[in-house]
Amino acid sequence: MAQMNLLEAIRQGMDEEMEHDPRVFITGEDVGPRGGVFRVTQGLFEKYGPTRIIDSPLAELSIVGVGIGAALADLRPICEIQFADFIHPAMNQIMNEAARMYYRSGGTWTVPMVIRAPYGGGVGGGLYHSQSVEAFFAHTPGLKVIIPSTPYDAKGLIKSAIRDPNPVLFFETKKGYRLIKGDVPEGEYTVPIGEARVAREGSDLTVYSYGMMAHYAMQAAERVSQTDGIEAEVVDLRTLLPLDTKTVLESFKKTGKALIVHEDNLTMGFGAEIAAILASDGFEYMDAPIQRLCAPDIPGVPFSHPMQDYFMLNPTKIADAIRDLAAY
Amino acid sequence: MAQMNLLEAIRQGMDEEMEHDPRVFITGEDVGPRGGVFRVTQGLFEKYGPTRIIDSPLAELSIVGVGIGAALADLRPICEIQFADFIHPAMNQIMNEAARMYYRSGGTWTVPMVIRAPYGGGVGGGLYHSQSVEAFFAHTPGLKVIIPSTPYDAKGLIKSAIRDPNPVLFFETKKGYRLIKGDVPEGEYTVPIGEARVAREGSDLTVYSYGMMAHYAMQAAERVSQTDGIEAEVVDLRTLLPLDTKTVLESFKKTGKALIVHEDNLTMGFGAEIAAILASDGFEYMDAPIQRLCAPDIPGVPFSHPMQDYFMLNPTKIADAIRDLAAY
Amino acid sequence: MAKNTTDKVRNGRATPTSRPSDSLTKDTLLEMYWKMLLSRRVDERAWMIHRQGKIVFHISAIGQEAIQVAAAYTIHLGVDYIVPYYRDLALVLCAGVTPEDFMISLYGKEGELSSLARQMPSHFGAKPFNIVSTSAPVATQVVHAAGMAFAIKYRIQNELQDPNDRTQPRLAVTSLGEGSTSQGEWHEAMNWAGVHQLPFICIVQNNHYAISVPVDKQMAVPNVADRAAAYGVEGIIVDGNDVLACYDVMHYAVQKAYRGDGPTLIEAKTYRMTPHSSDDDDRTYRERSEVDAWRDKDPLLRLANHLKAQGLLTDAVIEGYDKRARKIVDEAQRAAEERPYPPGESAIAPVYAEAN
Amino acid sequence: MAKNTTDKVRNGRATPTSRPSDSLTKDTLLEMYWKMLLSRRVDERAWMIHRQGKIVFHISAIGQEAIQVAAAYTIHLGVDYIVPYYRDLALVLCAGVTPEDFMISLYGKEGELSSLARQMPSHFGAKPFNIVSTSAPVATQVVHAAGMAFAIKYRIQNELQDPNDRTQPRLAVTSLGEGSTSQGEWHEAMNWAGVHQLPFICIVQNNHYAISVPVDKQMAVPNVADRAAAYGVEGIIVDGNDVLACYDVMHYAVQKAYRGDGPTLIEAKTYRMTPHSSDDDDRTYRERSEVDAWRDKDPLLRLANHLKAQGLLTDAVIEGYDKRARKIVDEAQRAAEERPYPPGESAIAPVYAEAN
Ligand SMILES: Cc1ncc(C[n+]2csc(CCOP(=O)(O)OP(=O)(O)O)c2C)c(N)n1
Ligand SMILES: Cc1ncc(C[n+]2csc(CCOP(=O)(O)OP(=O)(O)O)c2C)c(N)n1
Ligand SMILES: [Mg+2]
Ligand SMILES: [Mg+2]
Repeated sequence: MAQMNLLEAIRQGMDEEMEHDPRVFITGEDVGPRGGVFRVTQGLFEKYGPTRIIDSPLAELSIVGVGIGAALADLRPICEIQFADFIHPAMNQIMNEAARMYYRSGGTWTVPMVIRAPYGGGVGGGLYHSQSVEAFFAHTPGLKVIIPSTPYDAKGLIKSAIRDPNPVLFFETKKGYRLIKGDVPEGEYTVPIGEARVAREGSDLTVYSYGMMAHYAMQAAERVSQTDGIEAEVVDLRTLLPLDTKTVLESFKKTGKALIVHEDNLTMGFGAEIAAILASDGFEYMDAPIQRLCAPDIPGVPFSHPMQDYFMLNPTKIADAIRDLAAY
Repeated sequence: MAQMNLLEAIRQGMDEEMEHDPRVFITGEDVGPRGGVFRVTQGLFEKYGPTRIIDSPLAELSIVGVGIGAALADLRPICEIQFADFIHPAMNQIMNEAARMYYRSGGTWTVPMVIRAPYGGGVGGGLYHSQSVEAFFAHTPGLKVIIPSTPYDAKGLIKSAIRDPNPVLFFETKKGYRLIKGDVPEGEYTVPIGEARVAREGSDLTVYSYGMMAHYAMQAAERVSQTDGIEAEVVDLRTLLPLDTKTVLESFKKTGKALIVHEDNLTMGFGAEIAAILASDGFEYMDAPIQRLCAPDIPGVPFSHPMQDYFMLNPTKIADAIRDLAAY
Repeated sequence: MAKNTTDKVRNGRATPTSRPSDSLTKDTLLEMYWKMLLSRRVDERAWMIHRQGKIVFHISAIGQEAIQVAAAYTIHLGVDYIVPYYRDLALVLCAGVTPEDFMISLYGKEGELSSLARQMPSHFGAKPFNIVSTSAPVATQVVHAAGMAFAIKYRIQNELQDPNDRTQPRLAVTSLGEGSTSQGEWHEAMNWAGVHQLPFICIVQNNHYAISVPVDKQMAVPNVADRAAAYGVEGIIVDGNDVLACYDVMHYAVQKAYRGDGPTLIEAKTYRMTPHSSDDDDRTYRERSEVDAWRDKDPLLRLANHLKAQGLLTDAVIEGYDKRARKIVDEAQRAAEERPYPPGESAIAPVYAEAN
Repeated sequence: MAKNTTDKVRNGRATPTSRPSDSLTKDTLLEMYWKMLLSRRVDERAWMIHRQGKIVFHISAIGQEAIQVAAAYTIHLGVDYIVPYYRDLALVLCAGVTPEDFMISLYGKEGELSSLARQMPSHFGAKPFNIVSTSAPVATQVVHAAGMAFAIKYRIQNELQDPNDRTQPRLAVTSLGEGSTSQGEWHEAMNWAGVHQLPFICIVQNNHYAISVPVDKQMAVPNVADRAAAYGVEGIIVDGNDVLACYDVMHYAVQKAYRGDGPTLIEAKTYRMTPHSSDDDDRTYRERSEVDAWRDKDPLLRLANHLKAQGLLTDAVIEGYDKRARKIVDEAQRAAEERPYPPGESAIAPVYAEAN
């Protein structure tokens, strides 16, 4: 098995799907000769040429809207949004069109497309190169929302996303692109959409997370295990929509305590939904207040690094929150 | 005191503010001679003329974006989006620009504007004339989000919104425009933004709601009081962002049981945030699972009336949920 | 690099000397007339049953049938992609939707063709005829049409489709109102069509109003076609109430698309002879005299007069057509009325497609 | 109704016989040269300290200073609304931002002018000079500029402002790159400017690339100015590396706006002499020969040569300027470096303005 980073795993997954299905193509800003600003598509232009790796105009709504049209016409577009922060111009196409097409056409027209975007902070990107936008899409029935936290899952999930007959939002932690490394099998395998992963077993409490924060949550869990003997279960949600409520609840039944961690801001972040589900369906198992450890409710990650550090979560902050909750 | 409907109350509030401040103007599609497709601006064109009541091009992002520019230049725009369903093209301007301007400019540039939009179902509008979109904006720090449920509040809150130095989303239940009537004092008064209202006192449980559903919740509460002797407290949130967590929690401390009702779909609807707050800060008062009674997670209100009726909440469904929760 | 064709904007007919419409047979001409008439009668009935309180909403194609029927008679129906807007009743009726289908959508009855009655009427769509499902936010469909045209070019370039295979879609045609060209969506779609020189036809049905807003509050140019040059797209203006002129320009644009010679914008100048929809009252924003003046230019009347002048049509034949139309519409209405509503629970249908 | 001015597109100078720039005094010309030079030196230093690992990000104006300085010298600085984009370093330095302010933003130090160091560098903004806060999503600012221009017209029409009061803003000027005109935002902003004939100037700095994407993948027309006609806006092309030609067209557009004669789009053809930003490697997408060829057209050199030819500038004076610039930049850098970072907690600042 090859060791690779998150970015390479995503690239390999796309590459395999492009080899296997000539209908799969990639469009977006600078995805061609430039290989994407993060180099996720590097080498694909050389391999597949300008008819399948298409530099788009600087225009997100049409990157997505053209992708929808192509998907309606039975292609399999992968649309790259350069930063999640720039997905907003495409929200009309994503929410009103892609998400609603299947239901509104009585199940006749489908939109098999993937929209990829790097998300998240901690890279000096300030308010507009650090956003987490998953919550908006997780509120939109008809979409699927995926955020992988390991190279293995990233490759397996991007492949599932490309094959899925529905519009899939695929958010990639840019901070983790090169930082997160792991084993990735050569060749064909997929990871199913809609299944959370118990990344670490534990009995004292459950940490729910995804993306970069799931990675940090694992580090924090290991740390408190060593320092305090607290055994935190870590659930990596992987898919936010549709959510794997079964795994979410099963873990809670076991631990009775929940810490939900995301780098998106608190209010109406995805943690709210997890908390709401636990507070209704997990009521009888609740041993402590449901805790959310999230970014503050300010309009973005500040640029200057002390403020950025203050804003961002990290393994230490998560470990502290685990200790507090364990002590409840 | 005059009896008027919700629509007239909003119009009167805008009219008074326009009289009192020459910087206030209205723009949007068909707001001029046509008086708006719902007639909310009827008569204002005749009174203030084409320099203050401005028919815009059919283009929501620029209705909002031009409004932002005008607000930056110290005017007080009221931007009408014809249906909340059509606000999506403007999401980039609202979320990335209006919401973030104050913080990103170190508190120097302000965006004193109001974006009004009719929302909600039950009027035969199908998927695209029935949407509830408040959850998206409630996740966006820097915005204020208001949904009044009575004519009194509507007038008082639209006036506060126009005077507020921040961007305010003001959602109006189109179903309630003419249906909801109430007393409205002549002349000057305001209702503060950020304060929920205990619409009905009760001790058995709390119903949290807003807009049309708050109106229905009141009817349901009266009904179960008469039929079952259940005394439900009804909290009309009025402002979703910033949320009046104090009032939300105080009621819960009293009743220990919460039913959250909105016509937006369940997953990641605003009810999730209320539930999450109760499940953390209200943990020790919890006497029952936190209940959410919301629309199903499908991409919109279906057109055909049996399906619409099935989809929509009403006082009967709310009353049933109240009984179930009271019996827990 | 695309050509800038502002100066080529055509008024009326594409090729004044020999016109494609010259070779239309009598049968075809009468069929086109029949389609326009049928659409009109279906549409009028919708207004009537709305007034009777039997349905809650109708939005009309009356006055705009000519360009729609012309489009239908120039493309490969059922094969080429059609991405319509809410006024395209005549177009979709040509493409395979039946009056009964439409009536069922007005009543929101079970099994409704476009959406199983989930959508409001006139949100057209029919997968079997390659008519894409329509939403309400204006201009979004133009981007889809660009994407579908892109898919055609993609398949040809990547050798997934033979460019001359007539069983495959060879163009995407879409329409929208002039007001909707103010949307950023339209700009971006046109730009893609231009940059990639796609087999794409954008029909702008310029009826001079966006609900109440007249075109001069919408844009600072006299013609939408003037905007096409900004995208390297050819823009053509046509009298949208002259079905033969419409046929000529559509024929030109379609053949051009089939040849791989790029996109066309066709601005059909026309008029909405009814209020915007059954919810509208157009007396608040337009003079009756203006409406009356346009009544004289009614495309249906005009074609009738033309065909009569050519000796191809008589009042007796028209009467026969009207009778036939009435029968069809009566039956359609009856069938729709007799049909059950979908059960309430059917609202809860799959939101996601299953992999197959 | 606005005029359609495709045919009026100007190449180079607005009025070939008598040029506004002819009446620029020696002092002003030297000042303009100085501003371009200072911006260049500040910019070069930014690249240097980035290479030294002292800062994490820089995005450059190098090569594009001419149109920016021309804009600054034709509008009423500090009063008219400036709605810049991230390459407008030379413009904002003219408008009141100091090299030290900019250096502080590069380092993200306490009290940073535009955002208190919350935003990345080059996200300009300065309320005291009426420079609007810049975000990153491209083209959004063009809509704001249209709104600010609309506010001017509104105040005049509603008698809240005397049109001749020079203490009040009389126009809004904005800029963006050519690639950003692909956005729907730009379309809608231009349309408002056209429909309302606003005192609005949109400067398109066409440097031929949007990061790696060349202009012919961005649009199917050779000039962005060709797109202006679609909005009833006058479009003017100018050699963006010739500061005097830029001055002429800007002067024309500004005076026109002041007179209430409507909006102008100015396309300044120029070149980005550096990679897109410090994160970019432009060798993946453009030939070195192309970059080198544009180096000969460097606007700073060109102005120097022109002024020397006119006998207004000598190498000695240039050397003096350079020395002065170096000192200013050194001091700015030192001041920025010595300044503390904002405390982490200052991230948590008010999100809402208080009523006053
Ligand atoms: C994005 C969006 N905004 C607003 C509306 C409401 N609306 C429906 S039709 C219409 C006017 C459309 O005018 P035009 O494009 O000229 O088409 P016409 O109806 O005249 O054929 C408006 C404003 C909408 N459907 N979508
Ligand atoms: C909406 C949006 N999408 C993508 C980006 C990322 N991005 C930043 S600059 C840029 C290229 C801009 O090109 P152009 O408009 O020509 O301006 P230039 O940088 O060449 O001056 C891109 C794609 C962005 N900032 N905003
Ligand atoms: Mg129209
Ligand atoms: Mg550029």
